[in-house]
Amino acid sequence: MIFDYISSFLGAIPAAVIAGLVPMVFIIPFALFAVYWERKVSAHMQDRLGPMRVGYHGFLQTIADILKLIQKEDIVASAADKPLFNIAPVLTFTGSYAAFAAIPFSSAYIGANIDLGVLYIIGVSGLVVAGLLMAGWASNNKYSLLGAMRSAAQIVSYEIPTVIVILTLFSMVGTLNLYELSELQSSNMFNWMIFGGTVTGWKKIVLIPLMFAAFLIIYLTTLAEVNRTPFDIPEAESELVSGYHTEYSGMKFAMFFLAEYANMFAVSAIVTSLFLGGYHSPFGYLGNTIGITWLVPIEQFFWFAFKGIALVTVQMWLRWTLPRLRVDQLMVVCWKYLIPLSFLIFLIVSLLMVL
Amino acid sequence: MKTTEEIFEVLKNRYSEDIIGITNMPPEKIIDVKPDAIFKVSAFLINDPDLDFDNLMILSGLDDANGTKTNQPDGSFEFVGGTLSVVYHIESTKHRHKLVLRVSVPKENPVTESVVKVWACADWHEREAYDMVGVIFNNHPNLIRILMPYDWDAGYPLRKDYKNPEFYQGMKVPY
Amino acid sequence: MIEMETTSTNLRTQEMVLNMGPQHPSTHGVLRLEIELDGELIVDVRPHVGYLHRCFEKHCEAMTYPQIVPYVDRMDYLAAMYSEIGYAVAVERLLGIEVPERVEYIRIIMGELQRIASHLVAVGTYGLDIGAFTPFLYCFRDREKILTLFEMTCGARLLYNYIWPGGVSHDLPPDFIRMTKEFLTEFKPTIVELNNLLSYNKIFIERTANVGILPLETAINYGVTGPNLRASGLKWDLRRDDPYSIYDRFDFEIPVGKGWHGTVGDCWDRYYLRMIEMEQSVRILEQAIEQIPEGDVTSAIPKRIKPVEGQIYTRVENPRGELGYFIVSKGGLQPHRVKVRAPSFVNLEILGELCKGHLVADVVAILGSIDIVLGEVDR
Amino acid sequence: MGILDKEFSQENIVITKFEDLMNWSRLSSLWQVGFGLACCAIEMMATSASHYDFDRFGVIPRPSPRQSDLIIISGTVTLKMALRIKRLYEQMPDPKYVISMGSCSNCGGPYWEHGYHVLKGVDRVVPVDVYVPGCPPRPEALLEGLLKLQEKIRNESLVKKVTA
Repeated sequence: MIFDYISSFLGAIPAAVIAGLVPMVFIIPFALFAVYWERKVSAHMQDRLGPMRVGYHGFLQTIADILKLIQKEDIVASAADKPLFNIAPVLTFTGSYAAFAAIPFSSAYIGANIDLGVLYIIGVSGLVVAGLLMAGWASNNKYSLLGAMRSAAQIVSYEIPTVIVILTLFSMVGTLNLYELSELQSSNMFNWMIFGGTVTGWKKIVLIPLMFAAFLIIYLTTLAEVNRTPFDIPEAESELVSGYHTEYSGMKFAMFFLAEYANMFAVSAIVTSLFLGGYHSPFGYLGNTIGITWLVPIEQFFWFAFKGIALVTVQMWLRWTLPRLRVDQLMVVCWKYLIPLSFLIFLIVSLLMVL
Repeated sequence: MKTTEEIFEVLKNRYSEDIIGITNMPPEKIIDVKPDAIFKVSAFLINDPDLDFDNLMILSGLDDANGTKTNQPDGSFEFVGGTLSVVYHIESTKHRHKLVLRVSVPKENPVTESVVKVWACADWHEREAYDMVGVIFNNHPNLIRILMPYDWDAGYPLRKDYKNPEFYQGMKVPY
Repeated sequence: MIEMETTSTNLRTQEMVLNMGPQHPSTHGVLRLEIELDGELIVDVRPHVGYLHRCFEKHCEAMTYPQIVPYVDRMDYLAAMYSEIGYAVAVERLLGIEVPERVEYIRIIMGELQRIASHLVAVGTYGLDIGAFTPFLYCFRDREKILTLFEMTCGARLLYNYIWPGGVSHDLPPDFIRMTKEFLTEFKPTIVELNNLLSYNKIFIERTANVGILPLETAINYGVTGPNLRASGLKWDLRRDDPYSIYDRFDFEIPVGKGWHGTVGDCWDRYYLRMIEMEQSVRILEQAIEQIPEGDVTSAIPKRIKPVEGQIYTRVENPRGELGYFIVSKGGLQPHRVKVRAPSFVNLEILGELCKGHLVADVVAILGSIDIVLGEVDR
Repeated sequence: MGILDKEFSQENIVITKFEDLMNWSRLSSLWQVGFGLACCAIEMMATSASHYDFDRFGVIPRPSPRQSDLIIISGTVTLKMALRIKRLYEQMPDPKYVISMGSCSNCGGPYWEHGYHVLKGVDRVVPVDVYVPGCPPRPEALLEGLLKLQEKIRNESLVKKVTA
């Protein structure tokens, strides 16, 4: 989309660079805001105030944090595997950043409108696992190693139910293109996939509970993929100090940190596009009503960001409420409950579609 | 429920040679036991159904400071001879009676028997007694220092004539 | 517990030694654990203590009896009032003196308030170990109210030097009874809130039930006391079984572990017992502030404490278990020897036994449920 | 210290403004090592908890020393622990700050005379920026210590001070 538009008068390579930088404009402020938001949300849940002294109500807190992290000494332990140690945070950040390429922020902007958009995002997120494993191994620290092993096992297992749920949707709509998927859920709230999509009649009534279950499953599994509580065992603070990034300091740690928050938004964005109507408004658009058509994509972007941030807030809410699971219980949840359940939903939905 | 005197009679009848006597330390009464007999006496105390001393409340090592005091030129002093004691406070959670045993060993050769096999909680107490006053417990599974650093070589701090070293690993110890 | 695969026994593997602490977020201070791991399964846990050894017993030999009280505070800093009660009772029994009625009541009020404060920290940090951060802050918020009560009584928040052998340093402030009543009415709903937030949380139960089971025989043989022993099923509370002060006048229950969500003596039992004990403490407090008589509080404090030659071992029920003082007097102004039976010191010994065969994550769950205070372990 | 540490011989307006920004970011985001020693650690926890709320000043506990800027020595430092504290301090990346909280870590506190196993002052092993007196210091005192530290950081300079 944007790439085609720019390359028409600038040529392919500059267009690629510019199109690649655009998500950065969104991600960096979002990550900064999310860290601040998390601290505020948690503080208000805990009868505290959270950051107050840095800027108005601590609004500049995360900017100070990042500026400070830039100044910090960059320690590489002498026993660490230096090349891997240095690549790991970059790889992790790349993985979560690349996922943004296929996310439709609004009908006018999608980085790369590829036909296998969902699969691409799931695939490229796999880079994060490689990054975490490299970080854990290269740190030469037992806590990091345990954390990395746990996160690899966790992410690999939890991708299975995610993909099965996506397959369910595929069997319903027949496309994996996120843009088309979003367009299918347009016009009103009851066309959202969580309410059974554009299917009509008795099938829709049967589909609604199934789709709700599928939505919950994919929300849980994506929660596990970004290592948030109650699935935050790879960086379980009370057991493994801080897991795979125990040995990282300064800017490299900041990259892990940013990647984590970017990832939180990425998975929320996927869930939004798949189930919650993507960038579509639940009510209709102001731009259409008053006849200013260029306002519509902006409204759409607003709705997309709103839905994404709402889901991120729920993730935070869960984090500050729930204890964490143990590593074997985590696997039990995945293999004994989520995978059979998602298969069952897949089967029923496929049968319904054949009927 | 038995008094110390009754238990003393029972023990005296069974281990006549190894029980030295009753000492009165008001408000407590202590039964003195020979060092090499403490293990079998305590094994009897826990196994006998009428006594059933299943709980070791506390095991303390103490320096009796009853040797001859010799003053050193630098103002410190030293005890030559004398004894170290180990005091066992035990009770029965079933019969609700208590007993105090004491073992005294000479300071030159402070060796006694371990009771870890009788009361498992004696493990750390005995390590502490070894660490603090330097009583050696035979048959203890792992008799090493517990509170002080493992490489502490300046002696046993709770002995009355303990002298603190000037430096430990390059850090000045006195104020 | 996870059973090892039979195939893995045939393979030659090497155990990994993981060193946890002295600086670690969930060792509750400066405890060092040497954990031998086979994958994530624990083969052995060896606790190393002594990182906070502050030479309490040596100080006792150089101080007079009243001078020791501040050092007693610093031993179990989460239950300083209770350490003082234990020491005061020991010295009074050694001297054979009686204390006025009002002093006994003040001591019980302070002791039970301290028990609630200490259990709140235990429960809160336990939630923190399991990964729930918010209950910890709720607990500290309520603990702050108790600290306010202590502060208006004796001016200190944490280490009080309030209960002296023979009495207390000065009388209660005028508003104290009213504010305690207010606190108790405020506090009762908080227990329900905490239960709903943490105790009955499914994940929390999954993490703690059937983990770290402590059988009763092992518990007694290892000398485990306090809530840990009661969770294993023995109704043993020194407030009732070896009475001191005036606990026999109050009507309260001694809860024991029932295996609510698993086996008797698992981590959840140990945790939940503390919740019930807080309710019982509230009950004692309600009776005590109703009955407290008027009177003098300093009349029985001896001018000079110089016991005759003798020795005594006295014990009280600290929030963590049996806190005992063994005092040997040779007739001087200073004790010849003071040895403390610290409940945490004895309770910590069981850790290696409990952890075998569990996962790394369970070490923190078990350690947190034992509830140790390192100041008391190392003294 | 990090980039541009004492690299310039003279101040100028750009450097001063830049310096202010850098100092501001350092003082606003002091992440502490989640590390407690003794009685004072409980007061430190109380300071982080709801009533006093360290987070207002941007102080959050980090479990790993690699990611923290501030270590609060909260309690009695024993000889056995001193070597570990030194190690911990060395593991922290520059710029790093130390608050010594409580009498024990300032000078040995009540254990100064007979404490055969107590280090009389943590400044014998690590450099200390701010001493907070008290046994234990109240949370307000610790907050005051933090403000003092912020004041100290605010006056730090990138410029090499040449003594005449």
